[in-house]
Amino acid sequence: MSYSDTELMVVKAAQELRDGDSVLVGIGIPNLAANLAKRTHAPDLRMIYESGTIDSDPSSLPLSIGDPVLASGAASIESLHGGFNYYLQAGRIDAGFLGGAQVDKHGNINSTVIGDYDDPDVRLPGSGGACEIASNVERTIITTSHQRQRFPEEVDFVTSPGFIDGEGGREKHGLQGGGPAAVITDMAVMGFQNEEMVVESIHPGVDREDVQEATGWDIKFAGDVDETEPPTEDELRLIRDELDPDGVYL
Amino acid sequence: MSYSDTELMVVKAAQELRDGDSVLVGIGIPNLAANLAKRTHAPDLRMIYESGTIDSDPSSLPLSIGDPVLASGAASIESLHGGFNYYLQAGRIDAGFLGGAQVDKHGNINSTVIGDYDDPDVRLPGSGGACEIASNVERTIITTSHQRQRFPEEVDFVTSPGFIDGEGGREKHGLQGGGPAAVITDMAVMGFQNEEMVVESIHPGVDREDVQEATGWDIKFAGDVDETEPPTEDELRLIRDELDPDGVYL
Amino acid sequence: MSKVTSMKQAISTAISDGDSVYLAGFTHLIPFAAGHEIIRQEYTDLEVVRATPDLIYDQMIAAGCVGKVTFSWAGNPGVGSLRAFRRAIEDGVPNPIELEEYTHFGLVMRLYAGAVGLPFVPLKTFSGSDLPAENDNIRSVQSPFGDEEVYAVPPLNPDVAVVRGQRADENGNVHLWGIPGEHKEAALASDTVILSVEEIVDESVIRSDPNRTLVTADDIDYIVEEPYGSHPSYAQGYYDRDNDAYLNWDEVSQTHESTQEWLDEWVYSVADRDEYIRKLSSDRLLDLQTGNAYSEPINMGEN
Amino acid sequence: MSKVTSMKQAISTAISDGDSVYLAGFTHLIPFAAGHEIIRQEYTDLEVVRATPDLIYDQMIAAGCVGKVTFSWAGNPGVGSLRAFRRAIEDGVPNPIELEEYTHFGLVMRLYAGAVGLPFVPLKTFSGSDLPAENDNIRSVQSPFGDEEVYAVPPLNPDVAVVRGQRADENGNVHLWGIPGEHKEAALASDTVILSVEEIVDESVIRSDPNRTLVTADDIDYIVEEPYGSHPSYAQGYYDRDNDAYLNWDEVSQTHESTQEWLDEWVYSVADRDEYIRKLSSDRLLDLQTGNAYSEPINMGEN
Repeated sequence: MSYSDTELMVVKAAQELRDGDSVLVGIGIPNLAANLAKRTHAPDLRMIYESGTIDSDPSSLPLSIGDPVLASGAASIESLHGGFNYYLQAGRIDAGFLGGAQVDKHGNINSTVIGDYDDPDVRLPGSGGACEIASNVERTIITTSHQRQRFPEEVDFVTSPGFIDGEGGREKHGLQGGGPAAVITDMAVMGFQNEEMVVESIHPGVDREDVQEATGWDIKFAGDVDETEPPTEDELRLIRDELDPDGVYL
Repeated sequence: MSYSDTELMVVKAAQELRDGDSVLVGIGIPNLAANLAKRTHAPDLRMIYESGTIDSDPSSLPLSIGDPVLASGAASIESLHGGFNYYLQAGRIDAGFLGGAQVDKHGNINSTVIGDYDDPDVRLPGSGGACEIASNVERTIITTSHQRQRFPEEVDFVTSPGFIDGEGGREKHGLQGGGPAAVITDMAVMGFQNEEMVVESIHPGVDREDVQEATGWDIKFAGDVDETEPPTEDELRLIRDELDPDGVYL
Repeated sequence: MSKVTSMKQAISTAISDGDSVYLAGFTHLIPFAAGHEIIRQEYTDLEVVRATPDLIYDQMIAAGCVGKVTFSWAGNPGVGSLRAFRRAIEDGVPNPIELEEYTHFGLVMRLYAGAVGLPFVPLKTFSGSDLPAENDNIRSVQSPFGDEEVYAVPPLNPDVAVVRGQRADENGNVHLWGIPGEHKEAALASDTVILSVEEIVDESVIRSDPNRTLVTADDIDYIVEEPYGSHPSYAQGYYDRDNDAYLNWDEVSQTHESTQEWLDEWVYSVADRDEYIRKLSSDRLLDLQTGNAYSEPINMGEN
Repeated sequence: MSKVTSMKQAISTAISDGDSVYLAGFTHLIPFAAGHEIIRQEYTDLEVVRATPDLIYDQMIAAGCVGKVTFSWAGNPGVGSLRAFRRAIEDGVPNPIELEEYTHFGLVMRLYAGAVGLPFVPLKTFSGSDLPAENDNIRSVQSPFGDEEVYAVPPLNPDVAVVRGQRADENGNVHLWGIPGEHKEAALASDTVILSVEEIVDESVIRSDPNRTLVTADDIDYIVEEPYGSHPSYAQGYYDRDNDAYLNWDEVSQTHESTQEWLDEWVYSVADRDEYIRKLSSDRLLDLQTGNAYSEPINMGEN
């Protein structure tokens, strides 16, 4: 069964979630991934959105993190103050999704500016809640497309800290969350060893050179780097028929 | 029409409230006073209780600050955290009632211990929310019975700051509320001049010497000290027939 | 594995001698049944924490369960003082207890700091009072914006909290209405949480109104369905405060001996809350019934 | 004197050129009608503050009302970037604007500090990020209990806030359900507050459920009854988000000229929200209708 890059990313992102996790979900791939995990290996996943909905049970695909389907049938709804304080800062969230215009070798993310802060080439949306997710969640999962300008050795601006300057960087800065656990792109799945990004599996049809070419530094490959396992038919059917039947994000 | 000391105190305390005030009410005399004010000269009085009920509209006499009649029909209910933060600390309360085992010359109140803190003669209940009322409310109204041991020159323990050590005391301590505005006892009504307690009116049947005798320092008397005006028949009727028909506090 | 259990089981599994325990509830939904179970199980040396250590803490102190009280107002609300509490402090009967004292705001902010994971929280109170001199957990801190100094308190994270609500689903998503007090902060600050409710209801009831939820399943370890679990305190919409019980306690607790007799009759010789309630006269129960006054519903929309 | 008035009157009385203004609402109950009225009244040099300056701030920026944006995430939610916002920053069109930038948590905590009267509040974020270097209102502070350092932000007290809710009584006691965002903190932090609701209801409706109240009358200066006041955002239980409008804005705002044309048609040539809504096709309005899903009521008891 053929599949798109997005579908593969959704499936890989879903596999990063564990049953019983409280996960801070965003719109698009993260939302599809969380809902896929909940319908497969993680029925007790608790989906939490930045808008304050706790244990959402969306009856249809949410189009923004404030979609009413995330509020209807949720277990609870917090104000912004409550969600960020009681859930994020208090360390109640196990996993969270992040994206961004740039991700660097140490998993730091830029979603603020390309170029100089005071005279930017491109003004990006800014942190939103990304900095607090990156700081306080136990495992962050980064999803992004894999292009050289998106993977510089060092980001132009650290919006959301990964491992900062590498080993011991998070401890030095007093960050309670564990930092980036996985980076999932349209080419590969990467993890972190000694606080540096390492390719763990490469998607079918992509080779090492492609990944290196699309990365702005000499990226390391794990000793046992494998071909990424493709989505199963069940996973694809769930994504296409139940989660995003109109193909909004696929 | 004859009246009790308590009834006179209720009426005098009510007269300290202004229409439109948000008042932090306690049980007993303060509750009767606030409800009397609301039914007479201050129909837009907003009664707020330490338990977090905002603009309560009690259908019957509350027996504690957490009585369900204070919640039913209120405009809002805050948690303890919300009430103390959004209302008291933020300076949203105009007037508040305080009592205590000792009140001194500068309006400081002790409701913690008689004697030494670590080996008390009498262990009193402690501050509760009194310290934050004394600190943050614009005008506090103190009601207590008038006895020498209750009116020492200096309290054994400052639970709730009045003017602390006198002129400029509150400014020096950064307190936003205006401090004690009135002390209402079963003998007299006192105000403050230059941050020191001054007798403003003496109740019928009591003379200056009685007041001085029941006070632990040379208390000052205002130049125009009057006899306290007795309650009107309307006021007494409201108190007896509507506010406390069973005479719980009278 | 279901979290739904008996209070007996919940208390015996959750609490150990010497633990810090917060029985939440400010004037409303006070977990009296949990307190009685703690007494029956003869715990000792507990640090009991509570803004208002009222009758239930007075009973635990009289029973010898308590080594320390952390509090902000210790009285019999609307009635007078707590006699067992005072006997322990003034005379060391049945044992001396240590005190750690705050104002309501100070203690609530300690719980809040514990619930939100901060090393300290600033607050505007204590200045000009003698309390900071007696408690090293009340310290001043300067604002990094300008010269203003305010006081601060550190987080409080009790070992165990007992919190209440009117209704919860069997996962522990709980609705509370009326006076919320500090139930939420106590639940979120504590390591282990026992939730006791008047009714366990279908999950759809809770999820029909998520804005009413106090805390969610993830923060609840044990759930006890316990009608009248707050008597002689009250549960808004279920039963009123039994004011005679508060007045009566002022008599009962006059001496250590009369207090022990009351504990024998109403706690030690009673198996659980159900038996306690059945022991009350039906007149008394009927007097506590409230009529019905339903809230105007909201429409969440069919999404 | 009644506070109930029109949005036109409320805005013209409450706001002056150069004021700081917070239109509250995080993804839900965004006060679009108030934003359009600000544009119609041709305000200039406003400091507009908002966690998520989405379409409504993009429109105000394009209309030349804005001198400064204080924010934490500037995008078209679920769609892409804010083109007018970017034109102002990248090219100074129609005028350059100053930026003051936070994270969501940072900005919400500034409002909270403003609402609760504190000179600063600590929070766990910013560490390891480059944001503190660009914003002097983000400073570190050491805990008075141990060595831990955290960041802190000062209070934010806007001159004017516009907040929304589904229903309020004519005094301004307001119920909000669904996603509450920062409506409460914005109302309590600001000097002047305009409340806009879908419906004005009898006081007894609000008082039947005081736990649902967002803010009370004392904090509200003007009340506007304005059905569909949040379109194309949504009001839980009243109407859904008009997603096509968000997608369409991405087209409309491609150039400054096309943006002006849209403003001419949908803002400047429209008298008020009622006329705006009548201008929408009935198909579009019908698509936004939600079915009914009522909350399970609570019993407050007859006291």
